[in-house]
Amino acid sequence: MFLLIRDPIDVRSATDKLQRPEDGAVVVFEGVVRNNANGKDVRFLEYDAYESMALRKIEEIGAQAKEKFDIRDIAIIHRLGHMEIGECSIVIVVASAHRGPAFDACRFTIDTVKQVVPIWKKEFYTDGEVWIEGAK
Amino acid sequence: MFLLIRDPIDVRSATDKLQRPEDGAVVVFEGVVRNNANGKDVRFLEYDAYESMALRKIEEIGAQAKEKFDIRDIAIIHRLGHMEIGECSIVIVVASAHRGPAFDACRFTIDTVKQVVPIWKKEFYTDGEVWIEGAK
Amino acid sequence: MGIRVLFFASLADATGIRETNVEASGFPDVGSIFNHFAKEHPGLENYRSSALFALNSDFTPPDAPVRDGDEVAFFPPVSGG
Amino acid sequence: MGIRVLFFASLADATGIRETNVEASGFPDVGSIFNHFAKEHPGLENYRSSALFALNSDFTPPDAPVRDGDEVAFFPPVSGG
Repeated sequence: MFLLIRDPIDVRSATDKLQRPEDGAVVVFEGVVRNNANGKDVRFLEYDAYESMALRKIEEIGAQAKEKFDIRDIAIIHRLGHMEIGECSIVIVVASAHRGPAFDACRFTIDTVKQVVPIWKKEFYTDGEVWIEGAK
Repeated sequence: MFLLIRDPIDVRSATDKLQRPEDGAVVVFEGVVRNNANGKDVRFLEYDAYESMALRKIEEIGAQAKEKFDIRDIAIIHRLGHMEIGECSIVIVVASAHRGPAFDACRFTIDTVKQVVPIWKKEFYTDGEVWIEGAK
Repeated sequence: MGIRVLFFASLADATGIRETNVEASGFPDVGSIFNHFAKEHPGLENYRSSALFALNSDFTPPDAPVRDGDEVAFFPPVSGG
Repeated sequence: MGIRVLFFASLADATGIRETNVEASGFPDVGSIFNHFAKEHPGLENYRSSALFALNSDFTPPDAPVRDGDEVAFFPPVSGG
């Protein structure tokens, strides 16, 4: 399941949809909007994307994760648009028989998403706004 | 939040309770009952525990995770008793500003729980039942 | 008061005991309590090399001294999570 | 048909353009399209060294040839997730 959406991400629903009776481990990563960055108070965020390429890259990363690690399935859901503090911008769910590959695949996936998926975050502070460029 | 419970674990509620505005990453591990083990069909599981010591060890592991890794908070919830295929036996939630320590702490925690917390799993097959001894 | 003795999982099955009490006198250490139950329940011998011992909710070596009011537990390698 | 040209994030701000079209003739490669817009919008020069180029939804070097019907995109290092 690879999605770009504009509404809040329903993490539980994503997990429930992915999980199968043969899975023994589910690892979930949630990237959430935090209230500070680079020493500034963040009021909210906006995510913009080159949507067609972003979805394609997300699908490629998902396929790579399944090839590199012994996992059964993976979901990558990235939200776009306006997000408040505490809201989830990305959710990655990995399901597998055992936990090791699930952790490895989940981490590989978020690291790679942050390197190659054409999505940009704009941070809105009390005194201005800034496009964030480059991954952390 | 460190709990031993007998009812189904509400993962979303645990995550919502843990998360704070300063968190940028939430990593969740869910251990789920899978339908096979050692080449046998599993019908259901039962988890037994030395409850007072198990809770104490879980609290110790949580404190260690917070000391070893740069995370803000951690929840460890282990369910005991009868569990059906697909149900969650353990949930670990880690919240932190950045993802690296959250992944590391989550993995450390589940690995350590499986080594030192006095809880035992009994697998029920179509043709018998077996106490599982030792961690995987 | 005595010493509270607990068995778990396969060790509870081997002894038929989940929880019992012994008099503190005559038991210098945790291991001597295990030996006592292994004599009464020979099946327990099968678990001697793998069993874990706990004293007052912490792992302990067999030679740890016990006294009145302590809680001692014997159990197999853990498999939770 | 022409070539569809997209700018994102700070590069869209620098050009004031999100999406436009150019005639394919006169543009041998992706880099030549960037140069064309950098001449019209000098602010784009600031992003020349860091900008990423995409051709038909895949990363591309500037010397990749373009032809009628292609989609070209220019954007800063990504910061999603």
